[in-house]
Amino acid sequence: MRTLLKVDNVVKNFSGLTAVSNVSMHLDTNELVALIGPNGAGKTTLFNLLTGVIPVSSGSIVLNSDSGTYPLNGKPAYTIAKMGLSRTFQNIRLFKDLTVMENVLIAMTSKVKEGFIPTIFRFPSYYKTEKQLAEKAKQLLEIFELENDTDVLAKNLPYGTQRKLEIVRALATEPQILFLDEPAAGMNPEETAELTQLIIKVQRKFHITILLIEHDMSLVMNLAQRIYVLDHGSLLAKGTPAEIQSNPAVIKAYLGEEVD
Amino acid sequence: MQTFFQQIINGLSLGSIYALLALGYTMVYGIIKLINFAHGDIYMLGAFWGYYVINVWHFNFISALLSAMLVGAASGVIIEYFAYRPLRHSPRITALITAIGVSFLLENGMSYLFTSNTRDFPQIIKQVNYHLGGVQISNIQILILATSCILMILLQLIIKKTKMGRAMRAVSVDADAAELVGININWTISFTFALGSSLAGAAGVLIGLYYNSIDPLMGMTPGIKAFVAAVLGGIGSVPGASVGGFIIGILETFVQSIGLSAYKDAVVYFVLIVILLILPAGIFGKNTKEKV
Amino acid sequence: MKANFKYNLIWLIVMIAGFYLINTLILVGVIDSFIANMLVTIGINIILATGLNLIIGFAGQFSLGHAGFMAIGAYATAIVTQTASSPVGFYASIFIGIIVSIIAALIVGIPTLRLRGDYLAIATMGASEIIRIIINNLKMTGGAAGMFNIPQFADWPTVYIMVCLTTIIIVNFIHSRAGRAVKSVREDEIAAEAMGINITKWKLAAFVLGASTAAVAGSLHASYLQTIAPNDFGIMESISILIIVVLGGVGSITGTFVAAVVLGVLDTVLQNFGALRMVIYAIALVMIMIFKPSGLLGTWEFSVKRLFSRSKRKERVES
Amino acid sequence: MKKVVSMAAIVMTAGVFAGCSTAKTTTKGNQTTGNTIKIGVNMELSGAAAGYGQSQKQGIQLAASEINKDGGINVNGKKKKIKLVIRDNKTSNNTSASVAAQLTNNDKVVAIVGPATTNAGTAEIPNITKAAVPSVSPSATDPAYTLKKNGKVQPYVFRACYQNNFQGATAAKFMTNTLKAKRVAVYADNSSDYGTGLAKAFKKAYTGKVVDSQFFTAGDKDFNAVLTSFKSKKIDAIYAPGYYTEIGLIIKQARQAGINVPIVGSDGMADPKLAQIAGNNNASKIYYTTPFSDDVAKANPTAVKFMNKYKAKYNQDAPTFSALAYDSVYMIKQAIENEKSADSVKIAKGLAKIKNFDGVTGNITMDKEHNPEKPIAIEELTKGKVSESFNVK
Repeated sequence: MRTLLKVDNVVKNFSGLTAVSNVSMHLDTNELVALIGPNGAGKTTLFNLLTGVIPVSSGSIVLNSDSGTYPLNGKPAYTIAKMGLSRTFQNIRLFKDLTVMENVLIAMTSKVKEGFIPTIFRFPSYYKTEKQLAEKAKQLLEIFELENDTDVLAKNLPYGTQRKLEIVRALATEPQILFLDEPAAGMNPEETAELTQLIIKVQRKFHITILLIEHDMSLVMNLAQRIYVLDHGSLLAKGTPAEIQSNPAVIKAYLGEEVD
Repeated sequence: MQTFFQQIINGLSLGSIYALLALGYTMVYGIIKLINFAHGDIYMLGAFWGYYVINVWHFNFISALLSAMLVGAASGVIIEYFAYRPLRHSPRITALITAIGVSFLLENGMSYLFTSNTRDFPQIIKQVNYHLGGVQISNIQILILATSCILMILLQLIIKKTKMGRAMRAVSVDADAAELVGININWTISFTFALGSSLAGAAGVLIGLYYNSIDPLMGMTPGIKAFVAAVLGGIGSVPGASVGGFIIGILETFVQSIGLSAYKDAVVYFVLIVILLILPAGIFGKNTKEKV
Repeated sequence: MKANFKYNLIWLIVMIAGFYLINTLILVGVIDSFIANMLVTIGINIILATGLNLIIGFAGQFSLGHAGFMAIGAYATAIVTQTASSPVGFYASIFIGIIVSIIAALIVGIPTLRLRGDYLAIATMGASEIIRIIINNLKMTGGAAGMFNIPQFADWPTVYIMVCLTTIIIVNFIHSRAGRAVKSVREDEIAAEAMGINITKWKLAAFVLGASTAAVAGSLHASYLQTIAPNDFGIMESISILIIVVLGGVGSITGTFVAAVVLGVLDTVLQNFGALRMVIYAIALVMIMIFKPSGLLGTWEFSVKRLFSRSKRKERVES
Repeated sequence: MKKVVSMAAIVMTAGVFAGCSTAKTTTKGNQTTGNTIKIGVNMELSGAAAGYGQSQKQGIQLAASEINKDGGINVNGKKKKIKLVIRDNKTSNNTSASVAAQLTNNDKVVAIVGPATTNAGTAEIPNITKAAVPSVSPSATDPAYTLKKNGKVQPYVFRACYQNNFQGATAAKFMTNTLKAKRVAVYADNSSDYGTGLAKAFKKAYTGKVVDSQFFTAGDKDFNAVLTSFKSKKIDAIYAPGYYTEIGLIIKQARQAGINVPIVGSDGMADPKLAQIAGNNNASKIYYTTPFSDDVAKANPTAVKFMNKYKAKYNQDAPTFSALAYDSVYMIKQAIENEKSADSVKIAKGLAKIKNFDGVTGNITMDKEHNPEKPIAIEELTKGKVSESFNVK
């Protein structure tokens, strides 16, 4: 176990408004961490900062991967994705008019090198790589029981399945860290339970670190090894589920008002 | 120095013409996000209407102007009803092609009916030149400049102060939500077209009078320039259209006055691109960032 | 592997059969030089429109500057074959046209492809007009008079082969890793970036590829027609290419073929209507758009593979 | 694998068109059979040059109806009527080539009148040459229009108008000799070869000082910026080659800006609409080179006849474009009658040999380069009316 991602004093200002202030956190290898907090606490903004969708105002984000140490702040989103940070989106962002298979294949784009000429003139090497990619995609889809829907357009999938496909797509980039933004949003208790099992399965199978934002406390408490609590853009508390559940500040600011 | 001020006047009067046309583009774009390619041709219709009523029915200037505005408004509403309304829920690029088709139809239909000859517009207002310290300005230039400014203020008032204006703004932000709160979308869009197209009708008479030459293809070049002006100012914004018009007018004049007349359009497009790179939604346009 | 070979072979046979069909029809006199002229125009329009469809339909970037890149190809051929008047010179000129248009596409594309929707359209239109105005004022290009007496090296077989070649390139590009990346940019830029797609790079790739095929079309146009002038490459030319793309269906290469043929034939037939031709053309355009808002074929693609198997993976397209 | 296939495709197709490929039929031109002579019209009836095309069409139709009223063209003792096949080329080079192919192949015309512009005209040449059908353009002015790349004359290409060098040089001489202008500004239309070609020819021949040289584009309406900059440059005259649509506005705006120096132009201005657009009061000290002056007309019964008939038929004064187009039809008639044959190849030969042809635009002799040699005159407008004509030698 070592620190994979180190976040130090990250700040984000939106024209005078501080959305995230001085957040420091760390993610270790093979860890499943949850990020919770009331609506508008800045959770998704923090995700966007970590994955490079928006730049940080100040602070540092450093990745300690097997191959070395890389600062991530200031890097464009696609570079960060290539370095092994992948994510899903709160308001599902699939490639709606493309098939399930294409959605997964696109995430593998940066993993293969294929020259222009062999592609255009269909050299045998082109067919070989395409076949390998398709097989790999199929394996991933099988884990989520989506292997029979490969030619369905993403927009025609049921809502829960779309969420699953987003996770498959994120996994296809071969991430070291997977960021899940409210994966259970809009799901019923059975679906949530199924998803919980899937997430555990994925983490074990791929040996990856997962950070998830979730409002469903049953899911968070079942899954997470550690929890960060965000409120008004700054860290309110951190610790094991048991510690968080008994933290008076958290209960006051968050659980006390929000629990069903 | 005199030359310099004279060129400023030249630029302003050319700019006011672009601004007048750009207002109509920007209104229609603001509400249904359509580049109404036929706008320049409604301007042409207005000019031809003025030509005929003055020559045949001996209208005076005011009645020619007002009737041309009515004709412009009517043709705008008719075009919207038949050509754009069926496509309101289609891809925007489809509506754009339809607008181009309508523009072709008006240009070539008018050429077919009235030949493509250039005609001289009846000079019902005698041109008088005023000299102010060596700088010269004509009464028609002042008229056009004043009309553009008045119409711009009037439009702004309609959009900001009236109930219809509120409806227009609501539809432009979210048509479905506007319908839910009881706004008649069809009526609002028709009204917008009527308003925008009546401006084009008025421009037809004013510009016909100023330049004294009209033909069925007269809407093409200024139409594209005016659209560029609207984009430059931030399409959808009324002050933006005016400012864009004046910028292009002054820029064109400036480029020609320093002897680069062969490249005047190239310079205009170059400046447009540079401004868009700095302000991707034009000068007054809101650059909406997508929420993640 | 074997199946792929079969499909490619079928396409090859279709292409060669098409060639012999046209050749036979010319030999027996069904296709006279008037119809041959129409076919060549259609062929050149197909090259232009498939390239633009790649940019608009697949990469989702609304470009209105296609005529500018066509102009570059046309002038490259006109200028080069003026001194090197041989087939070698002609093919070299096509190559030079492609290189210059790629450079121009990079200069135009790198800054402007950040813009969205209509703003991009206007910026590319402006860029294309700048190219045209520069050509209009250069001595080397003959200014407004244009260039004529260009030696003819592009006859219909050349155009036919070029149509096949550019279509193969574009369709194979679309149905590959590159094509998927480009389509992901069209669908959702933010999600694409989060999946490791460098959106600027792929937008540019599509833009540059489209521009270079436009240059090829320009070269063929110049050499076949033997005369070019800056006014051939104005805003209206860009618009008429756009019309083919939208009429056929944005995102359907098959549709582009159908629309180019339909419009080409329509335009030729209307030649019999004298001054009314453009009026009828305009009415037809508006009518088709109102009754077929997503184009003649929508996003449907013809696929040999689908004919043979039930698998819906799309393969190459009709040529 | 596909590489092999596509290579094979290229090799095979290349083989095909290197081998037999297309059958190139060498036609001997179109023959006239029956009692009508088919003359094609490849004209700009829509698009940017539609206004000029329209005028030319009227001239052509007037000529044809006149000839037919007299019984037709005398072909070796037999009178045959003209049948016009009028087609629109949209002011597009591409379409002009297509129209030429249709006229020569499908309509089997024996001669073509048109197109109006040099660009559309050059686009037509390959197809008419292949079909061996002559074409007379009423207004294609580029000096190289009738020439091949090697400088030899195109066998089937003729024109009825002056070429640019002649007109530009005439204007230059007139500036120096008659107007005594020492400092001149040039303001030319650069959207076609016409304006740029004339400006170039003028600058080459003019011996005084060209103070400034600026350009406008067809469709422009506002010329104040350039005119204001001319104003401060102490010029004696302006040379403005272009068409009446824009030059009319330039005159108007120049006079209103207080520029009262002579404005000299070319035959593109010679249209009654010029004074209407400029306003009669502004149209003074306006000069233009033209084959079709009032002076010439008075001494030329053909022209008087033409002008009266034109006015009767179309209810307007005849513009130069109509006159040139009218002459084009009569030149074809002359060629047919001289050669006693209405076959296209013969007509081409006849056109090349035209000598002392009595046309509306003067007494025409075709030179070796298929340019008509005819007298040129310069007309002066005062208050919108022609007040004087000058002969320039």
